[in-house]
Amino acid sequence: MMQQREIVEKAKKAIETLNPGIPFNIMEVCGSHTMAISKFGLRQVLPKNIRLISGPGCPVCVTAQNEIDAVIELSNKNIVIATFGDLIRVPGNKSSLQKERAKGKEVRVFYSPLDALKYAEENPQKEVVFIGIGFETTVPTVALTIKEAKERKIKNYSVYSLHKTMPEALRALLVGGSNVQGFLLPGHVSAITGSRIYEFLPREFGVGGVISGFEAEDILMSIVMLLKNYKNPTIEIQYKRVVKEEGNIEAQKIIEEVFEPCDSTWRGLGEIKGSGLKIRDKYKDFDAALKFDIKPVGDEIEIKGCRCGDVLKGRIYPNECPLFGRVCTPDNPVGPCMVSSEGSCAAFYKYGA
Amino acid sequence: MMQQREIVEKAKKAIETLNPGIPFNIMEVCGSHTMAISKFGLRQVLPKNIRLISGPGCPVCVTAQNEIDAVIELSNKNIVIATFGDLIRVPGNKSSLQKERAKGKEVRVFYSPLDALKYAEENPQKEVVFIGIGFETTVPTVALTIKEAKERKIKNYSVYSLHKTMPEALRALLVGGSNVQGFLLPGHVSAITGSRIYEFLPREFGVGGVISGFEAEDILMSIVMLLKNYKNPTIEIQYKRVVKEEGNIEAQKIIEEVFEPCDSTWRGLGEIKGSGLKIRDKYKDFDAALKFDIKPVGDEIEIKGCRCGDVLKGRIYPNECPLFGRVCTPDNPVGPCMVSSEGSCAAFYKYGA
Amino acid sequence: MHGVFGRVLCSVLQVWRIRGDLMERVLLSHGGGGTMMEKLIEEVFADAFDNEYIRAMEDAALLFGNITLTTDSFTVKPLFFPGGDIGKLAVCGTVNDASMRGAKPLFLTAAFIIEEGFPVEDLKKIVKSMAEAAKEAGVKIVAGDTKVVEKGSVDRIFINTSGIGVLYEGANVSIKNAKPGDIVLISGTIGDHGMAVMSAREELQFDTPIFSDVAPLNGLIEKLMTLGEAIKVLRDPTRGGVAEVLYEISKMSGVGIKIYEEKLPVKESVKSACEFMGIDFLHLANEGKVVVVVERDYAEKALEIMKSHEYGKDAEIIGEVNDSKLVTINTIYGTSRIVDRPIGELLPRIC
Amino acid sequence: MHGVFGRVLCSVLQVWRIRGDLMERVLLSHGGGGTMMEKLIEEVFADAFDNEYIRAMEDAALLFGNITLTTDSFTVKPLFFPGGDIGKLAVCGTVNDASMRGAKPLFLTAAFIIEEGFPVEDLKKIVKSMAEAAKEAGVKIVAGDTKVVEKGSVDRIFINTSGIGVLYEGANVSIKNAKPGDIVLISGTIGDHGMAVMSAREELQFDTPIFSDVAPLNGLIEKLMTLGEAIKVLRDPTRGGVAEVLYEISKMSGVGIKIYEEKLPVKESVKSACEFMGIDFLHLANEGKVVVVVERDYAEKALEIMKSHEYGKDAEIIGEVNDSKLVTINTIYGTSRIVDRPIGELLPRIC
Amino acid sequence: MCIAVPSKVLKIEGKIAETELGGVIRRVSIEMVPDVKVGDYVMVHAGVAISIVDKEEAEAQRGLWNELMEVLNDAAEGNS
Amino acid sequence: MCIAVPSKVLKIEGKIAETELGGVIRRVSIEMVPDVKVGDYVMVHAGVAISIVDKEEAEAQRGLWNELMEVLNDAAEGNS
Ligand code: SF4
Ligand code: SF4
Ligand SMILES: [Mg+2]
Ligand SMILES: [Mg+2]
Ligand SMILES: [Mg+2]
Ligand SMILES: [Mg+2]
Ligand SMILES: [Mg+2]
Ligand SMILES: [Mg+2]
Ligand SMILES: [Mg+2]
Ligand SMILES: [Mg+2]
Ligand SMILES: [Mg+2]
Ligand SMILES: [Mg+2]
Repeated sequence: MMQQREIVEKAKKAIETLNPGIPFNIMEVCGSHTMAISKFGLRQVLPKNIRLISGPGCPVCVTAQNEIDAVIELSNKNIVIATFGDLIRVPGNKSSLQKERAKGKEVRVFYSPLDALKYAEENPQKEVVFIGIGFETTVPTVALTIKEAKERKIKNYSVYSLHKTMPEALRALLVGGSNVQGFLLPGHVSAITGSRIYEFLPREFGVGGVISGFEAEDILMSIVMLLKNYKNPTIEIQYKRVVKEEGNIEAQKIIEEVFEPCDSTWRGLGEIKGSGLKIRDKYKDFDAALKFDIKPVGDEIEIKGCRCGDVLKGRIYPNECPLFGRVCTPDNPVGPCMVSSEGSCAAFYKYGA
Repeated sequence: MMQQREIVEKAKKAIETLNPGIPFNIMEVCGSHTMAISKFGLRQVLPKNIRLISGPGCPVCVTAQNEIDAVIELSNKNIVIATFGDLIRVPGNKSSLQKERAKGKEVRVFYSPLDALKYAEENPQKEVVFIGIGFETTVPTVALTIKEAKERKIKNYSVYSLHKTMPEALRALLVGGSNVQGFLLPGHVSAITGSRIYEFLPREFGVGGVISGFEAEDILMSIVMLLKNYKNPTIEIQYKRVVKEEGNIEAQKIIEEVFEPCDSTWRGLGEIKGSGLKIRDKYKDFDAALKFDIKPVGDEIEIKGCRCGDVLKGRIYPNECPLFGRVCTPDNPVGPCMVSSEGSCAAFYKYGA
Repeated sequence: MHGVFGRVLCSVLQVWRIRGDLMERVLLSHGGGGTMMEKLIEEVFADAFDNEYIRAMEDAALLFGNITLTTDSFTVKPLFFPGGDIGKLAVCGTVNDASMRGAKPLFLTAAFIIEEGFPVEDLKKIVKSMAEAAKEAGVKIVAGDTKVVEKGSVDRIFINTSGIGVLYEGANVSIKNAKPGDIVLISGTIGDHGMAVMSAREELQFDTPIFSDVAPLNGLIEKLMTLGEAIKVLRDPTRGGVAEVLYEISKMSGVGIKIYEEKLPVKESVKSACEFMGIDFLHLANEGKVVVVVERDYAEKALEIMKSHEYGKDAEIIGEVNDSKLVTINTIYGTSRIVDRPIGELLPRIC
Repeated sequence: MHGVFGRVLCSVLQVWRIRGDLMERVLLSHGGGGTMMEKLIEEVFADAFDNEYIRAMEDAALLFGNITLTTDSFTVKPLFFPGGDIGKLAVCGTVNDASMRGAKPLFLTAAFIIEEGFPVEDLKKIVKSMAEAAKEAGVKIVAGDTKVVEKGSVDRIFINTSGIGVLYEGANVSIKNAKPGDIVLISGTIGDHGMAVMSAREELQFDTPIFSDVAPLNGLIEKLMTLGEAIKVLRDPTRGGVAEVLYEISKMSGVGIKIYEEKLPVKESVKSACEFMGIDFLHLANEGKVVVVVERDYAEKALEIMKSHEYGKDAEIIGEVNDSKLVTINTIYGTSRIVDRPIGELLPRIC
Repeated sequence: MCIAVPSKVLKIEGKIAETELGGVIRRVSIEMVPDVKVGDYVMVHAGVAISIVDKEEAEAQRGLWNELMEVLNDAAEGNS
Repeated sequence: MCIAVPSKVLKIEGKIAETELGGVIRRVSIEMVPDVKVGDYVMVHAGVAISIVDKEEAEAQRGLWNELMEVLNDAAEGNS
């Protein structure tokens, strides 16, 4: 503990020294960072002008409502919905997987998609669809199950891909102007992708970023690094023990083999070109969207009144959203900022400012 | 009540008057008669030399063990076993439907086979097999479901026919000599068949019979009638309000349409030629035996040590069977006389002599 | 639905044994109670939990000299049946079990196991019905528990109630108290609950005008207990029916019981439904009736008290205790026979 | 697993509401407790059963001045887990709930709902384990009930236990007693039961050396109660975990609680498994632990007493009561944050 | 075997009749008793009417015991 | 998002490794880290090892704060 306090003291001193004095917003775009910041109480370490704001960092929370509706549609077809635990509370337009399970649909939670594949193999009489949710960290893991299913001829397994990728979403946040002075970039996404995908940030928008680990000292160090470089924005790696500049080449190959980019709709943000992944033609037998002819339900997914986009971009506080606390609460979330238990709106609801 | 006691008094007097003095064994061959006799305490009304003995009167109890095994075999095939409540406790060689249900097989009890047919119609994704158990009373009812299934093209319904018929079994009991001086003949079987099927009894074996109703006064009257005619054995109908000499022609037609005679094995009695019914070729799509290629399991069904045959023929008392009370008990019955709660062995076990 | 393990006579546990096999699996028995496997239950529960309270084999355990404790779990299909629902059943069942020991029920606990997806509206109806029954019985529900389990892990909802009561002054009620010469009464018509539930089952396709008798009997019992020690045995003939209760009294008191067929109060509709399905009404469950054994001299007084109460208006003297050790019935034909105990599930029969 | 409906904070009931819809169906929540729908539960149970006992919101109701009554139903998957089984759980859970009111548990009831086909061998194992736990706790199982239901109507076996205890002399333990300045202790390592059960689930495919802590705490509490009124609050952090218990104390006593991260006793293996699955160990259930609030001057003495007992050897002073009305944690980084309440099921997460 | 119960026909709809006994209603098939009329009693076995109860015979039976006793008395007198 | 946990490789069998953290064992796919050896630490996400933890970098990081402070102190001194 002495050690931890010492580091915090050092960090405080460093941040003080490097404090540019101007309002300095650092956006984290990884839910694990959001959680770590909250868990370690790191906001208390920072001077008032240095704010940590939460971006669209939870791949589950940004899943569009009509995509949830599509999954529910799937569950009506006597299909086992295999999913990560995170997804089952996320509401669609009228229901959630949790609610559908209560009505008798078969919804199974797995720790690993490989376990879902195994389940399909051991239950050949059942049709198992894994709901592919997650950013680049998770994509190769899901891709692996598709490759294996093909190799091992497991015909009752397929994936409904709702995967999203980071770079184009960051671009969408910045286009049209933002309040963000620096990014805390996701450590595990970057372990797969490497750091080069972020180079457009300083180049095109003049905003720097640091790929950070998840310990308190990692995050503090990353903040220090952002402050140090704020006049010469650049992309740096703090989390070097895990992230290489080139990323994980094997994992990238597996993604490339199975998936190709597509447009994707983000809850609260709308459609973002090239920000999704779909299963390549070669693996079309394992694409639940084709196999069961499933599409997002309804044309538009705009949530009336939801100001998530503005919250995510740091333009308004959650309580400035007309739905906040009235229609939209943690038990009954509307937008992604409330769906995620660490989202800006959820945090604001639970703890006040 | 006064009325009932009066009738009993009259019956007592009549029986006394007519008592031939010699040992006079009256066999009832209908479980409902057995039950009624016990329920009304009618044995107490009779003089010592007039004994009521129970024949193979329960169509469920005489179902062979390897037929039960065959039904269990069926239940392994993801098939819904539809059955009368009576059958589920009856043991096969290693199990019973009750035990199989406990293991997760789908065994459903119906009051009417028509309800089972309806169930099949309402659950087209399930394969429903009705276990056809029963004597002539029940046969047309089951035949009706087969006709209807064909007419209404209900393809997921079929019947496994274990039906048995009365006349040949009576013959088998008498062949080789018996202790029976008269038969209390089944009222409801006869409502279907009429009385002529029994005419071989006096003709070939010199034993008379009365088709009896099920009230105490019916049975007492029938006994009186048997005593009256014992020197000129004949077949008479006491239960005229329900039974006609010609029986129920409509019902006979339905039986004839759907079923044809076959040999059949009776628990405790062995094979009796022409004592069973199988589904005619015309309705073969509704014959579960053909549809699922089901046969009685194992060649022989002899129960080692079981003396049911002798008990049924009135040759020994139940406690003279080596299995009685030791291997064979009501909770764990071996032979039909113990399987039936009103069987001779069960009664002997529960009440002593 | 009884209080003590030893007395599983009326429980629904039965175990199948095939020729010489050891018992392997617990088997279902809807209509419960009866002959099968007292021995086995003893093997599983009685030995393990053995103590003076368990051995007493009463509907309720007697603690601290005058406090009774009892528990029952309730599962019923359908949940809502003519005359009641699982909630009313759960409150009355435990109110009655305390009463059967000669105690005034005061406090209940209520524990719910609910299937994921169960309609909240139905839950509210059940809870309301429990509250009403508790109010009628004058008991308070003082502690509870709620568990929700995965779809398919429970058939909609199960409720457990446990109850505490305090003995009435001068009460000396026990299943072991019956003596030859005592008189047996029943508080009303037999088999209403069992047949109401059975004929409400969709798959049987019967329509009957039969309503469950489910009711709290503590008011009736309180009046009866003014007769003090003259009240020897109280027992509610729930699962296993009147037949099983008579058998239990006979066994535990070491006596015989003779009942008169002509005196048994049964509704015409219940009798008819029994005939359709081949079931003995003495095996049907009752949820608002009590079998009373009373000293002979107090029998008429007891009958009068019962008849003066709403839930005892059809009460009858139905028999007497003797030393035969058998439970017998005098038929309307002037004959006599042994009363059958139920075995296994009550199922409609054709034979 | 708590005593009173109002306190469903730690129950597993939660109800889903979609935008403006009324609550329609009861939803599952494995890891239970937490934020969702206290309001709704009140709507269903609290109003209907309202009385002074329910309103007290304690683990056990207090009757006749010194007798406690409590009930809990137990469902656990798997039935047999490292360190225990459903039988041990059922006895300890109710023994502990009586203890948490400052009472000596004396008598239990046990009601079983068993699925047709359940292996008798397993039933015997469970019953044996109950008997052993009862023996260790010095309680008697005095009444019981057994129901067998159709295959598919229950997931193997559920057990309800209700329990009666008698207050220790001088006991004045209540969830409402915490005052600023009081000290908070825990009797040992956190989260062992919840994680043992979770990692025993086949579908998660984790192998851990974690054993459930399930144990009867009455021995420990009896010693602690020698401190008399200095013992202010006792609460077993079962479903909902330590976080939920702290929240309940805070709410019901109208105080704040500050705990120290560095002082929280947690096994390395539990912490690691939590990291794998993205779960907060403060949300994990414990079945042999107690959170104690004690007068500041008696804190060291209480710690000493706990440490001298087998089930308290890892006890720690983990925090103190203040007037902030919030439950906060001082992190090892010298910062402070609010302790999250669990919401819904505890499920492994990837995000 | 073969439990059958006399039940009164209340209503007929095609091949199905609504029957009643002691207030208990059951819809049964009347395919085997095509001549049945409302008001008749039928014997119901496993959901099917297997025969119409012959009212005249039912009446006749009631007197049978008396007839029998007379016959027997006569016989006894004749014998003694 | 993306919870990943450093876990020690105990055993390798083809494409699967047995990994351990604080006594917790989980079998994970090592398809994406083909160079992994027993004794290495891997980051495990959703049952798959997504990278090998670089021991040297991990060591190096420990000294970083001191380096940083020196640089900052120097800078401060240089500034003042
Ligand atoms: S309060 Fe709800 S609707 Fe409004 S911005 Fe936040 S998440 Fe979106
Ligand atoms: S005792 Fe059992 S085996 Fe022997 S004759 Fe009777 S039924 Fe058959
Ligand atoms: Mg009861
Ligand atoms: Mg009970
Ligand atoms: Mg009782
Ligand atoms: Mg009870
Ligand atoms: Mg009905
Ligand atoms: Mg508890
Ligand atoms: Mg509880
Ligand atoms: Mg508790
Ligand atoms: Mg409790
Ligand atoms: Mg494991």
